[in-house]
Amino acid sequence: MIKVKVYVTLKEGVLDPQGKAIEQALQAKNFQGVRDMRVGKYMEFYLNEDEATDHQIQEMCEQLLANPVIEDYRYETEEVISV
Amino acid sequence: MIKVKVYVTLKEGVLDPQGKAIEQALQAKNFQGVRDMRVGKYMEFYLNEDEATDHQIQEMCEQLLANPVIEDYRYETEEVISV
Amino acid sequence: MKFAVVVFPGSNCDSDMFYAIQGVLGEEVEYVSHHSSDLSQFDAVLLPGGFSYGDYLRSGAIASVSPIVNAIKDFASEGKPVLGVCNGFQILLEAGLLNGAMKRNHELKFVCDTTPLIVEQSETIFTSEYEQFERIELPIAHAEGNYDCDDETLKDLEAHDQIVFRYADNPNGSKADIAGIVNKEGNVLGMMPHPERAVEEILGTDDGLKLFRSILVNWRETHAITS
Amino acid sequence: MPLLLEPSPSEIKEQKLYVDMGLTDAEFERIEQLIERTPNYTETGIFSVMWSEHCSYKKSKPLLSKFPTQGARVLQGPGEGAGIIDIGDELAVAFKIESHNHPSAIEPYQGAATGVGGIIRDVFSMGARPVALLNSLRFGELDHPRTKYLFEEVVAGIAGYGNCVGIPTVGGEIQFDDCYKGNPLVNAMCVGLMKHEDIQVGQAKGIGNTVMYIGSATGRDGIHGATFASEELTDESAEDRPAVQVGDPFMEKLLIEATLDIIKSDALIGIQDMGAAGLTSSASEMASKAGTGIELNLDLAPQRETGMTPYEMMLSESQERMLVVVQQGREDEIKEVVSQYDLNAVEVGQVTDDHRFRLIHQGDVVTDVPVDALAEDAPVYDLPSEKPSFNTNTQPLRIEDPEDVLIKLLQQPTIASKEWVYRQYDYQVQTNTVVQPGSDAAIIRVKGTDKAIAMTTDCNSRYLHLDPYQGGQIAVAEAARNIVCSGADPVAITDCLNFGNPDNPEVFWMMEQATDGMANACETLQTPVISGNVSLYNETNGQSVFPTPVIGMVGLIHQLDHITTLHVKEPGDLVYVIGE
Ligand SMILES: Nc1ncnc2c1ncn2[C@@H]1O[C@H](COP(=O)(O)OP(=O)(O)O)[C@@H](O)[C@H]1O
Repeated sequence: MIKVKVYVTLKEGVLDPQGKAIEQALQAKNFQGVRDMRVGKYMEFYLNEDEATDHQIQEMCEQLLANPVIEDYRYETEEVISV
Repeated sequence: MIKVKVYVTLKEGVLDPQGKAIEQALQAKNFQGVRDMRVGKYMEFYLNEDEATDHQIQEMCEQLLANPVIEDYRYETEEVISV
Repeated sequence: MKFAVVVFPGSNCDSDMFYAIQGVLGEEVEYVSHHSSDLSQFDAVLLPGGFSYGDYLRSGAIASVSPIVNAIKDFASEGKPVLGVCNGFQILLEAGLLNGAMKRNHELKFVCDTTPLIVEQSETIFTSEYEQFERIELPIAHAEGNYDCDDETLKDLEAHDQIVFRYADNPNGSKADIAGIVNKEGNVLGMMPHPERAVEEILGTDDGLKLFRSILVNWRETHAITS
Repeated sequence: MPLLLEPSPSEIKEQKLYVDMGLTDAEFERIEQLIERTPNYTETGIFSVMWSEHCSYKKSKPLLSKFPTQGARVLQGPGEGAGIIDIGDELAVAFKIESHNHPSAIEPYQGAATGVGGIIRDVFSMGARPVALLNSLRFGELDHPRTKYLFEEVVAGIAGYGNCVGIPTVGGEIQFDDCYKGNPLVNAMCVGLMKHEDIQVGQAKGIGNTVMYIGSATGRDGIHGATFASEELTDESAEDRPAVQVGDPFMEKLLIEATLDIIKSDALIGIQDMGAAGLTSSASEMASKAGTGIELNLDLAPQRETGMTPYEMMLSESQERMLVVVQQGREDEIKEVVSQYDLNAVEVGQVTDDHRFRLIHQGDVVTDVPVDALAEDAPVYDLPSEKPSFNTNTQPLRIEDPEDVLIKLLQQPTIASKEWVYRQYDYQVQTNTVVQPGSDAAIIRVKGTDKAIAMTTDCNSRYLHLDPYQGGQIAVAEAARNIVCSGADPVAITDCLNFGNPDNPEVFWMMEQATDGMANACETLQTPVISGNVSLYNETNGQSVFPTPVIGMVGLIHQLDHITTLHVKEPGDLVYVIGE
């Protein structure tokens, strides 16, 4: 089994209203130093060894997990014994 | 500057309708092997060195960034030269 | 009786709530800003629906850490009525005034409709004007109304008769069909359906009016005794 | 310094860099004459957006002038953010429809969401509280996966934005046809309610008055969106898009409340939202309309990103921004009101008497051109038109098994129930919706009166494809029937002219015919056109959409008990057919 972790973030320069609102809320709660908060998605799932090729994972990200018009993605894989 | 990365995931045992929907969508797109998809949040932000204590970051997570009733969180920090 | 309608940035059912109290129930009502920290002049506090802080992060999360929430906690601890509707319910959960959490609707879409509900508890200060197990219809409009809690909490809610409204036809995947719960003391009610949208026949249903009447009747009764 | 990297005026001219920005040789020459020199890079960019079809209507103006725009109830006709009609009791209704077709084709969720955001700003910047949203959508056939994706995301984007700002989405229409496959249409309409005394105009009057900026900071979003809207989509469009605009409905909600609060102040002189061509169009139009000039110091404008050039700032289409003109010396009053909504009002310039549009950046004058040259002097074209040569292949209809055909028709996505869509829209918020989606027209009551407003969007583009003149008439007539059936008097319309490339004489001929037909129907039904929008170049790889002039009509119900709903009421009731 391969565990895949995908991180999807907004492209640089794309407005992140969520990040801004959370940053301001933290600042108001006395965490004044917080800066440049950006919010993204984190996904994890499992694949069989033979399916976990870079090509396959990239296809998944580009077709569904990330929106290439406004988002970037990266991923990590990790072998796990069983689930 | 410290760059903080926070990962928020649903607790084990909490149903994840979004993960399930994405898993099914991937399966329908010919990625049949996908299993146990879980969707969470990924946040990154910057702090000054003196504010980036574990205590501070845990407080942020527990007070706002994660909902302890249904979510777990973990975080990483990383020193960066400047932003 | 004097009601407070708490306004958070992004609240959008605040004026509907205000109108239901002033225009239909005919009672006194005032808006209170999230900046405020004083609710002492009010007899009941209403947290309206909407998208406080855009519902960014999680519905109700950012609002639950604003200054007014401490005042709401104090107000509730005095046993006075607090009603959270929709986003107001989400805020009460995030603030820990009620147990559990909201997840996205099981279909992952916003749902707007008028839906049948069962009044599971007619012996609360919010529902005494309803019959026990009365079937009513109230509007719903939310994307995160899928109530969740662990099994222990659910048992506890049931054991203490805290489940006040259940969906007759679950629209969002909510655990045990829960549409509204009250705290153990019985003075803090959170519900996803919108009673304030159901106060006049012309809007399709006035089944929500009894909820506000209940608050009023109970307040009058206690104040007739004590004063 | 990024500025140094910008091409010089002579490079722009010699290498014809203006062509990529959408200007023709003749237009560039005309600009040189108007400003009496060769424009620099920023100026060329500014002219290119202001002279784009989207902002100048240079190719559609002659057609729009045929529409009747006057009427006993018209308080404000076309030309401002939205048109306004009188509904008595010192109350008025403002409304307008607008397209966001091309952005929605590239990024459907955000494209649709920001389309809704933009039309809402057009309405509340007139001083009206937005009370209803409608839309009109066109997609390809649903059996195509990309179409499904576009459809789901557009609906989600409309819902996401409208629900969050707390304006009920009460109606609309959807048509599926192959001709929209590559170029969906996303038109959004907003209706607002106001007191007569609150009517605002977008004018920069009073020399020395202060120009202030409210709302989101400016980023590099959607640079050149207006030009983009005035070009055909090609396969490369996805790549050559600069950063897409992302909507922030939470910010919009704060802006609505802040704006409706500052209009009560007599320190406020004028107000306009920053829509297409953002800061450029709002500032130059406000000054041009008032017969004044305007000077902006770009260093003062709130910026989300570092190192932005004047070109980028002026062409940015960052959302949720407003420009207001405030009486000199009373800026603090406005700031104070705005700060109650956790927003800032920032001084960015002033009204001048020299009829010029001047921009300062880091101490330099980076733009100095006559303001009318930008806002008024775009060329107007009389385009050639030619009746299409194609033979609309009509066949007599022969139905053998009516029951079977009926069932098949009812299964057509275009005809089937749209509940899947409107269930995602909060159509009840504000507690005025007395007739919900699913009827002929939606109805919003007016609290405090016995009146109500009926509204609908309609257009059957297949009729226009077959006969654009009659099709144009039919679109108006259908809207009027929907309004009448709900118990209302039709009062006025707004329209969104969605067509292909007007430089194609056959397309232009259809535009002429359709607008003639619409104008004729509007005259006959006495429903003047009080606002509207034009969206051209709706083609993909040379394939044009059907002519689709969407009509948004508003009607007045004088007494609540006149409201008529669509559903059958009692068994045994008789059924009549009225008309031919
Ligand atoms: N995009 C939409 N948004 C909101 N409501 C819609 C939309 N499309 C259709 N509806 C609603 O569904 C109902 C039926 O629409 P439609 O099939 O177009 O009927 P009609 O032929 O009467 O215009 C109308 O009440 C309309 O308001």
